[in-house]
Amino acid sequence: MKTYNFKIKRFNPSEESSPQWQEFSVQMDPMERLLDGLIKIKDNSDGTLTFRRSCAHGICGSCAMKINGKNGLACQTLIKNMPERITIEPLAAYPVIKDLVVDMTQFFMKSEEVLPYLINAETPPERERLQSKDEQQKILESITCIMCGSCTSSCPTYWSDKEYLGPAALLKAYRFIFDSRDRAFDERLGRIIHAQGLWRCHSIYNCVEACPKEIDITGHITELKRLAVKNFFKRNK
Amino acid sequence: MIHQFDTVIIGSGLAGLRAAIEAAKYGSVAVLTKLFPTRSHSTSAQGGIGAALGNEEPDSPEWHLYDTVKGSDYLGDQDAIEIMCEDAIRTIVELEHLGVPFSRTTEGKIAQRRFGGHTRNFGEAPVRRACYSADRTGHAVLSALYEQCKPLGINFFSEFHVLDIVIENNKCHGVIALQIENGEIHVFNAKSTLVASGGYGKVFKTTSNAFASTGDCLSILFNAGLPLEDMEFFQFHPTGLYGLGILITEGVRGEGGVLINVQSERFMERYAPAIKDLAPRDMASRAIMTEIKEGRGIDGKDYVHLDLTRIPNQVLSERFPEITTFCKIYMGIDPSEKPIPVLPTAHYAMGGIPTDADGRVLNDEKAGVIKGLYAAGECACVSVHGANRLGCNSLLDTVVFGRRAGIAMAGENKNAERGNIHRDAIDNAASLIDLTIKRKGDQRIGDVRSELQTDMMDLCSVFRNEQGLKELVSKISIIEDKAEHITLKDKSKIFNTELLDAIEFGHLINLSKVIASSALQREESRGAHFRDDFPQRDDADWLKHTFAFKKERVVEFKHKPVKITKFQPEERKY
Amino acid sequence: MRYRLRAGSFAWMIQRISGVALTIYIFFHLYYLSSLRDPVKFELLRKLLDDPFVKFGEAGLLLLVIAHSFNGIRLILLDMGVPTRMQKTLFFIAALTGGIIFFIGSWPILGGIL
Amino acid sequence: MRKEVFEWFFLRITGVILLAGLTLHFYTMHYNGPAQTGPYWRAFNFIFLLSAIYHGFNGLLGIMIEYVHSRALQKIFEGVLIVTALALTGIGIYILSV
Repeated sequence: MKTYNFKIKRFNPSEESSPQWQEFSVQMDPMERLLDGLIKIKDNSDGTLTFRRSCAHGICGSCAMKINGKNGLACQTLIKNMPERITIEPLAAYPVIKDLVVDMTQFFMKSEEVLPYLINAETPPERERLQSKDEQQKILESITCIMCGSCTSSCPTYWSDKEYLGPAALLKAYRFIFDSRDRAFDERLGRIIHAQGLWRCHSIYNCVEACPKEIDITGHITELKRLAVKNFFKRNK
Repeated sequence: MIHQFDTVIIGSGLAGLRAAIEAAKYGSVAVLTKLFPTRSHSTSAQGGIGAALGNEEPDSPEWHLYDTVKGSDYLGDQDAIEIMCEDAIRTIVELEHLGVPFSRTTEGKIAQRRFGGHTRNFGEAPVRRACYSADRTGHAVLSALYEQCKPLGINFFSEFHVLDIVIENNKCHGVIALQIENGEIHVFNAKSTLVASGGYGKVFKTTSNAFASTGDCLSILFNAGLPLEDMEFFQFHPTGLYGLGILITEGVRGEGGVLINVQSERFMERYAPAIKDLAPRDMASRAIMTEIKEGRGIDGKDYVHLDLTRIPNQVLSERFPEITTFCKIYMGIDPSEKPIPVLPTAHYAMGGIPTDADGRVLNDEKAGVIKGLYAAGECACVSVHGANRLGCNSLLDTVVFGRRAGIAMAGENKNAERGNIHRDAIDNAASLIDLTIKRKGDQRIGDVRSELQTDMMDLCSVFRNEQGLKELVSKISIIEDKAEHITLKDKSKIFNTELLDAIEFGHLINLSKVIASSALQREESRGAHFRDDFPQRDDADWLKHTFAFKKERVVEFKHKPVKITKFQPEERKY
Repeated sequence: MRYRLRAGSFAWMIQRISGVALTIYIFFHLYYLSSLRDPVKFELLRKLLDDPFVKFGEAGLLLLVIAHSFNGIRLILLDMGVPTRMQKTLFFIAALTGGIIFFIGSWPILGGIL
Repeated sequence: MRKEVFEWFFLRITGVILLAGLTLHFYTMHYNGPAQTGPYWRAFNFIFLLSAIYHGFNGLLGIMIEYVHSRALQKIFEGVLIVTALALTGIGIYILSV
């Protein structure tokens, strides 16, 4: 057991005018996760500490927060890899509801703009649609997104321009545009090549560093850009 | 705020969303979830979803049926199992058409792998039946279903915590829920209501279940006088990461991983000579606990090793990227180099809200139903899993019976009146919150909750006996009293998660009591329920379902015969 | 705001600031060139160029141009498919070669006064 | 919306042209290269000028969108930037035509 100092940014906008920092010391076993620390604080010191959590092993995407300046999942951060002083803030760029809980409505709305579902009006075959391993390879990384919001929250363009689709929504677009079974290529591409879409990505790579699933988000966006350009010249021939 | 919908669905996991897609074709649908839809625990399902597609080797629904019946230790209702296994192929193809990115064979078909208890030709040898998307099958299916809900205009109410399901005169009128973000109470009047709220693994200390898996709706219905079926059967998954309970899918054993003890012996060969490490979960869990009890745990400690070093590196990284990452992150172990310490972890509730094959909730052991109330998924008990669920049958259960419930609700809605929830029910829900917030006492929620979870783990997990269960029942009763004295520090209306913890804890206590009492009354060993004092299966007296009813502060039991069609009970050997 | 200090983010800020500065410089440059039609004014501006202060300004301009160009090359390479894991390496290569070229290039400008 | 695709791509193209142009420009200015006369030089200077103005102002336009959020203001700024760019192009051509 070792003592850690959790410095947490607390804020209840309905009751306070500005965020406050509060420090807690917590006894932690080296095998424990940062999330366990937050739960200990909530259970033992301050029941008002508010954060989201569910699966506790990095697949549901609930507990994304800013940990020592870097976005990540509290349940995927092992305490033994942390310094003794840990600073925890809510994800940036989303409005705070309470403490570490942010309002992600806008974030989810962005994804909906890119028609985030497989579209194929052709009569389906009796059995599964065939998809070669190579075709699937293209989308394998993009389907692992857990919509935790870490990427979009780390994007400087999104900080200043909330109309930008953001990395998560663009990755969603990629997931369907490059799915060999999808047939809404033109429509979906049209939804991302406007001024607030692809072109607001300036290859800053913060999203790649923020992604807890280690998805090369910028790489995927770059492929979309190239596809858009290729498509532009093909159509204008 | 009052909402009017044709169908209200509680829970946005696979069962809820699959039902929503169906019901939305015929009317307005609201889906309530206390998380955000894609955060539902279905997303954690790793290994696969079963169907006798025969893409990799010959297979048939008949074999699938046999395996499931045998896996259930003959407690599963065979008519329901037959429906599930027959519908499995169509279901998987449909999911594929909806966009699920299944892993593929070299010909581009859906790939399949071996899973525990799934065999060819009635038990001969393991068969490749589990369709998968690497080791993120649940995530892949849940995402696709959620995505397909979008163009259908299904209304999502995210972060709404259900306070009550209102039943009057044998009809369900709808749901009362708390909007977590602002503490407002919302009323959902509905023609039909589907409970698809998932499992309740959080009654145990070590579990693969999410924090959200607290079984709120089962407890609400139980309190309303409805029965809960077969609650003594709780599955422990053999391979949870030691100390954490995070799951390592059975799929790894399907691809060649093996369990080994301190003597580096592949001990499953002794327990299930035919299918070895692919024995069903109840047997594998018991085998591991027996090895540990008899001193063959690793280094004298309470765990065994799961050896994945025998799986080719490429297979490991292609098909199990997620668990490879888990092992590295949480244990600091690269599974391609070193074996992983594992221990059984509370995983899946076979029992739940009794329903018929169309999801209609039964109000007694004689197949009477509640109008307008449905249940599907882990919270329901059809019962297709009987005393022990086979791996990759749970995802199948959710989508097959979720869809059927959706169709049934759409049918019933045509001639049904929309429910009308009365003022006093709403006031009751509001006062529950008020009372919980204002409660005074010296107990802290964290302490009492971990006491309950530890007791359940110690006295009601893989091995059980009369003495322990009796002790447990009285302990739960003490905990119930303590819970009356839990004080909350958070009094605010905004995102009060401490309040939710308290409400959920009440439900956990309630369910623990039902589980412990059900386990105590069943004096035999069957499937996941193993009694040291009654180690044999007793078909003469106990080939029947348990129906638990609430009677004041105790639990009362009735029983219902098992539906047997094709396969007569036999000794269960693998 | 630690995200501001990562290589990719830092490169982006440099790109932005230098880009804006260079666009503004177009005005000055065209003003200077417009004097080509007026020998008196041209001579005046030419003389101004010998001022050490202006020389430093000119070196600064070169620095902006190099920074913007080299990061620009980096971005185009990444757009053309150089994998993401190379982005930091490319940033450091760009910074290093850019620095060297600046050193060589600024010599004829600053050589006289240093 | 096609416009944005083209703009993004052309920003890269003009960037490359500018890079080549600048190298040449710098060389002739500071290492006594050839005298800048004749039709080829004139064409070079012309393309160089257009690229610089396009590249610079397109960049500014992009930055503007990210910091100005009202649609109306965006339109106004866009107009100002386009007019300025056209004016500069005119002046540039006038100077080059000496």
